[in-house]
Amino acid sequence: MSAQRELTYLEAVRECMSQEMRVNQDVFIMGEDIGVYGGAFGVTRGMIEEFGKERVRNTPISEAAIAGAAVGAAMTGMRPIVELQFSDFITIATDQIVNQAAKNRYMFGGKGKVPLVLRTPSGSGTGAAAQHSQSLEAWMAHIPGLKVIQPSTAYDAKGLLKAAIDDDNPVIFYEHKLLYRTKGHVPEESYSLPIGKADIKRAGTDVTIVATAIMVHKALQAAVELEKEGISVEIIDPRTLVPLDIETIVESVKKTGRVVVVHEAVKRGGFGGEIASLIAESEAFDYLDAPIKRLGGKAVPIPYNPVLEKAAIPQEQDIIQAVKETVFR
Amino acid sequence: MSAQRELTYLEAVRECMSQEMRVNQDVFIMGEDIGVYGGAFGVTRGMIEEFGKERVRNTPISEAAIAGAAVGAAMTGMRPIVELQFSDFITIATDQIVNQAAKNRYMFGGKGKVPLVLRTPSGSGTGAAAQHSQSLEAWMAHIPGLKVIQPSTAYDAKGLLKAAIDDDNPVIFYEHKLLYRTKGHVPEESYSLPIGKADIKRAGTDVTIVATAIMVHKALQAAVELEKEGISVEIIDPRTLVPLDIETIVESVKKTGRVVVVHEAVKRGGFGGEIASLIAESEAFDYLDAPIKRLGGKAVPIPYNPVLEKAAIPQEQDIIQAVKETVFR
Amino acid sequence: MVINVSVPSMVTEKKLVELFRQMWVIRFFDEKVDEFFAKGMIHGTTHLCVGQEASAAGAIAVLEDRDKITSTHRGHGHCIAKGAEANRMMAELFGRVTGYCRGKGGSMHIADVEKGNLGANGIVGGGIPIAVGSALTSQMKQLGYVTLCFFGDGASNEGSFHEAMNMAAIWNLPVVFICENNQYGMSGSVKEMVKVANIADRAAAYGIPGAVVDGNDIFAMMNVTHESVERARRGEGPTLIEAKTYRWKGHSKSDAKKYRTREEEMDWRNNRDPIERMKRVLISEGIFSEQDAARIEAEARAEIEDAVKFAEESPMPPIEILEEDVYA
Amino acid sequence: MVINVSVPSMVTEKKLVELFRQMWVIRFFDEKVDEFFAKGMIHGTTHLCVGQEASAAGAIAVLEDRDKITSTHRGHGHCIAKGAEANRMMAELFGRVTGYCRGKGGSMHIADVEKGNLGANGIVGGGIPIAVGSALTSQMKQLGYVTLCFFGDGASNEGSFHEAMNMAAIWNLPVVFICENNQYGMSGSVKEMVKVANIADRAAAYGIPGAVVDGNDIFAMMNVTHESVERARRGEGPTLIEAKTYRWKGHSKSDAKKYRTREEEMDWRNNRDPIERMKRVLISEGIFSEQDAARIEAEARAEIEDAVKFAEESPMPPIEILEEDVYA
Ligand SMILES: Cc1ncc(C[n+]2csc(CCOP(=O)(O)OP(=O)(O)O)c2C)c(N)n1
Ligand SMILES: Cc1ncc(C[n+]2csc(CCOP(=O)(O)OP(=O)(O)O)c2C)c(N)n1
Ligand SMILES: [Mg+2]
Ligand SMILES: [Mg+2]
Repeated sequence: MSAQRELTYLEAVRECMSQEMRVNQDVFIMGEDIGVYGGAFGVTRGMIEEFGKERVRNTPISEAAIAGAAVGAAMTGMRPIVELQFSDFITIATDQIVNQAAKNRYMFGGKGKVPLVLRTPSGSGTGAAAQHSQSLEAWMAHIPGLKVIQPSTAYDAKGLLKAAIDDDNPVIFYEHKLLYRTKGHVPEESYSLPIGKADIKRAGTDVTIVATAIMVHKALQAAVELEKEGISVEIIDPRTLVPLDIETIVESVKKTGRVVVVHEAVKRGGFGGEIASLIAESEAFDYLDAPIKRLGGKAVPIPYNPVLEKAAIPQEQDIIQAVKETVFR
Repeated sequence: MSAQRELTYLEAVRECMSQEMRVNQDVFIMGEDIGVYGGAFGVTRGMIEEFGKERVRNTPISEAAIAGAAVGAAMTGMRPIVELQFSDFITIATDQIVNQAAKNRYMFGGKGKVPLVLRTPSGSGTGAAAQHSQSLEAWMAHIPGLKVIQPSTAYDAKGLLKAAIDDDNPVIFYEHKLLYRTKGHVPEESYSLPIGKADIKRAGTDVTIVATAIMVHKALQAAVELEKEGISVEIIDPRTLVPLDIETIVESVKKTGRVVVVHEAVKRGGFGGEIASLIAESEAFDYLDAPIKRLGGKAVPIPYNPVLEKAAIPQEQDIIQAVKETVFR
Repeated sequence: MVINVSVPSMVTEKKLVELFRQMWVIRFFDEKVDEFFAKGMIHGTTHLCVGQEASAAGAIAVLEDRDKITSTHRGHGHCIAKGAEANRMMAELFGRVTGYCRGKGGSMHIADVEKGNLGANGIVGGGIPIAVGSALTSQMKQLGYVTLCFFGDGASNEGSFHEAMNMAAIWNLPVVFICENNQYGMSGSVKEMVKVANIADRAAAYGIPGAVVDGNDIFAMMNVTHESVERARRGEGPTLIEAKTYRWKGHSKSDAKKYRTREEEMDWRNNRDPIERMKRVLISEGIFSEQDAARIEAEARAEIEDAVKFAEESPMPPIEILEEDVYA
Repeated sequence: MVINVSVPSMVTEKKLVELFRQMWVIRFFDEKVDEFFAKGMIHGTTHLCVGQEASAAGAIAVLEDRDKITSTHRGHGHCIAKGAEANRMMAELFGRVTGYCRGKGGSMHIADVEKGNLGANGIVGGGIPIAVGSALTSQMKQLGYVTLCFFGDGASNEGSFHEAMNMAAIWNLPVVFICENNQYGMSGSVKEMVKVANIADRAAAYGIPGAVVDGNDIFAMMNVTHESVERARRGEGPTLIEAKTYRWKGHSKSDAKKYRTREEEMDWRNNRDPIERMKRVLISEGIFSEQDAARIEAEARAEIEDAVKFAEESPMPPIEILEEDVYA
């Protein structure tokens, strides 16, 4: 039964790229080791065999040039997908993404467009330590001209990646390393999910959790535990940070009166502050029965040791505790 | 009378550097055009004449190497000050600042230290357009291992820069272009202001404005207008974003019950979200008589035309209006 | 440096006269801008290419319309040479809605995408990888166009230069890199900031040809660029051309020029003025007369006066456009 | 490649024997790590330098204690050669608090600041500008030390390489760049990713000497590094050395090695093993016997077994240290 068809998150990303590349010659992918190696996480495995090395283009280890070449190609009619091996390496491509891709069209008074997708794995949990485990999506979300996507499921990944490829603007597409192997229902046919529409991953009445990426799954687990204690949790996954579907969040908070915002990124300066503030500025403010709670990573670089690594970011227990503090205030 | 001694913000920065360089041979400054040219804004003018070209070191146009060389020099016993010509160019030095300087000590388990100061002008208002006018301090404030300073007056600039130079950690020191020519009282002798201590720039009772950098001045102007209408404004200048003196802010909000947070940086994902959220999470929450208001830049690259440029960021009138909305809610 | 008097065979006499006129347009444009900045009439900053007209005009002269360029902060010359209208450029500097960027870009961001100018760039070295991407499109879609990538001597010390050159080299892309070595990157003398005699020597690090050319000799510029462009068009990959030239004015609007001598400036002005040199050649080759030259100069000057008028009479952008153009 | 049998004169026989032992320690260390990763006993990832022992050991052998190095993600060899203890390194990979980084860094971040190892680096090319900064300290404070900067062939395509090389060149800094060209940057063959025959050819772009050396010949490594280090110490500036070598193992813990052939691997293993080559020379030069060699090998193996024991018996870091060490 096709409704039962399951893919991993990683396969969903690959399937989307392959389907788009079959129908649109302008779409191609470039990045380090995406050819026979299949990419550091295996996302592009098998693609060079189907599409050849022109369209699955192995690059030198030159992140600034990779991003910049994608900008130039996008401006002149291609629709490049860049695979940036780890999202931490955006630190080498920052100028091209932030000063060029994001601003070109505006600086040029509305001329030209930069339809590029930068796909990149983020997050901790693999023991890769401080320079390979960051969650810097808040940076990109701060930049006018970029769109920012963070899918949490295979289904969302496929549909949102198609939307990103179809979009005429630069889109930063964060894939979470620990989600790559997670499975979910994914239709075979190509489909698109709207950029800017949050998803209610679980309906509930007592408290709203706004969670992104892997935190969606930790929140779902927490919700099961909390339900046993009679707390009904609604979980909202914004899916896209820019544009952000604040309406769906506000509606939920008006209903529940309590909210916990959780992400893996360092809490200080993380996008949770934006979400929390938007809620506080919205009509939901008057419905709040408890202060808005934020959970995020500790203010430390991600350590190597697995116990420390886990402790650096919110876990299921932290979410449970935060919800209880919010509910039993 | 020495208490009357006035310097511009720019002179205060220069005086601090010169005084520190006189007493400490390990301190030196490197950057583009800081020699006979005196730096793009004239901050280092005259310094090469006093200290020579070894210690006022003109670099090639190589921001990654400048930052990286500063990291290496700092790790081995120097105390470099980097002048990054425009803060937008941090996009080329991001890896060295964020992945190296900020994380070295932690990754190495507490060994080594990176006492460097990166001084850089930020903000709009000079007509330099989208790639030379950004306010990206929220990025740096999100990174554990960095300290982030944003002085708004000549007095603060001198004292905080000394603290930054004396600090054993990498410090990002944002200077606002439009403040360079503003004057204020600055003692001649060397002095240090604590990193992590907010300053109450104006005392008041009805509403708290938390403002940074140039917004401190716009808020002060707004306060004068508001006073005429009987609204007493307290203005808090955090001065340092990391570490942030949230206590002083919370105390003020508990007193006034109303708060407006204002910065020049794009509102979406700006550090105002962090400040607003911290207030909402604090004991001040129960004292709030109105939702926390944030003002920040519009979600656009900074345009060239001066009218548009001004409209892209909060102005005195916007602050007045926001305060009134908060007070007369 | 000697004047290369070999007049390129690939252009008509008419085109040569047109190029002469273009150089004057470039010069008058920038001198006018200089004047306005000195008077505080223009907001922001600008970087003038007075003295460097030949490298822009000469290199771009050999392109086809479909070919593309990427430009720099010092980009007015490139822009005019690639076919932009002086009036819309001037309007942009005046921040008017009729400007190339609707007043949103200013001097550092003028682009003329339709004409194949992918934009000036406020980031030193920022345009180099973009040119590589444009060349990639040409190669992948087999469009046959070549991308000319301008940057300065100072930019050749940016990492983006290195990464982009290598990428273009290994992929054999149809891009021609033109380093306009005007001896300084802001205040940094190339002698101090680079330890090789020529920036073009860096081509050796990428396995591509490098060529040094007198950038104030428009004929030499045309010849060497033509050769490199045709090479690229034939699929033989990139070339790095270094055009030795000089900027007469300061780096940007305020520059005391302490890092160089007035004598050096005078030497370049008096002995290597690219316009004067072209004029002498065209006259000695019998292509036009001294009077023709004077008339053309006057026409160019008038064109700039018209541009100023156009700019001054153009409306300011309405405030509503502030939030437009962020997304396509 | 021929074996360079000129045994360097600047080292004693005792030191040569010690270096032989050191190469075995490096190899056994990495083979052990490989085994643990294969068994899933170690968290994270690692990059093994098996087959590349001579470039690390040989280059560092000619340094003085006060000299410094910057290393890479493939840094265990550099670390051991610069005097780190195998047990504290192994403990680090086990994530133990007794490790060099208290378990916070892991394989990619081992540093030994006291011994002058400024750290491995998870960012390709990230250490190159840092080495330049370290050299700047030496020059400014007239400390007389030299910094050896290791990086791979792949890293030579990063902008940081370019910017740092140029800066070191123009400032004449006491730094020696050693590119360990092991033929691949992850899956990218240097033949595909670079269009010049030798990475060392890139030295020409900076006006500094470049040298190609057989990186699997420890004697050649010592000789060329010695010369470059002494040159740097004399204040004559940087050198770029390219050590041609090969990594026997995959890039990191999971690598199907589809981008190269088993024959190529076997050729390097069987015909250019740096340890085997050194052994043959030391025996033929009468420095030790076959039996001595076997004994040393066994000792090195035992040292690693001890290191494993030390690591296994070491405590995990207490959770309280999570928030320590962020700021000095
Ligand atoms: C990344 C970056 N660094 C520094 C600057 C400031 N800046 C603008 S132009 C310039 C000099 C550029 O020199 P060069 O490349 O030789 O071009 P020229 O100005 O001589 O035409 C500098 C330092 C910048 N805009 N971008
Ligand atoms: C900036 C950056 N880009 C990419 C990577 C992923 N990566 C790690 S090692 C490596 C290959 C490096 O090749 P090379 O410099 O030749 O060193 P080798 O691994 O061969 O020793 C890559 C691509 C990284 N860690 N950092
Ligand atoms: Mg120049
Ligand atoms: Mg390699």
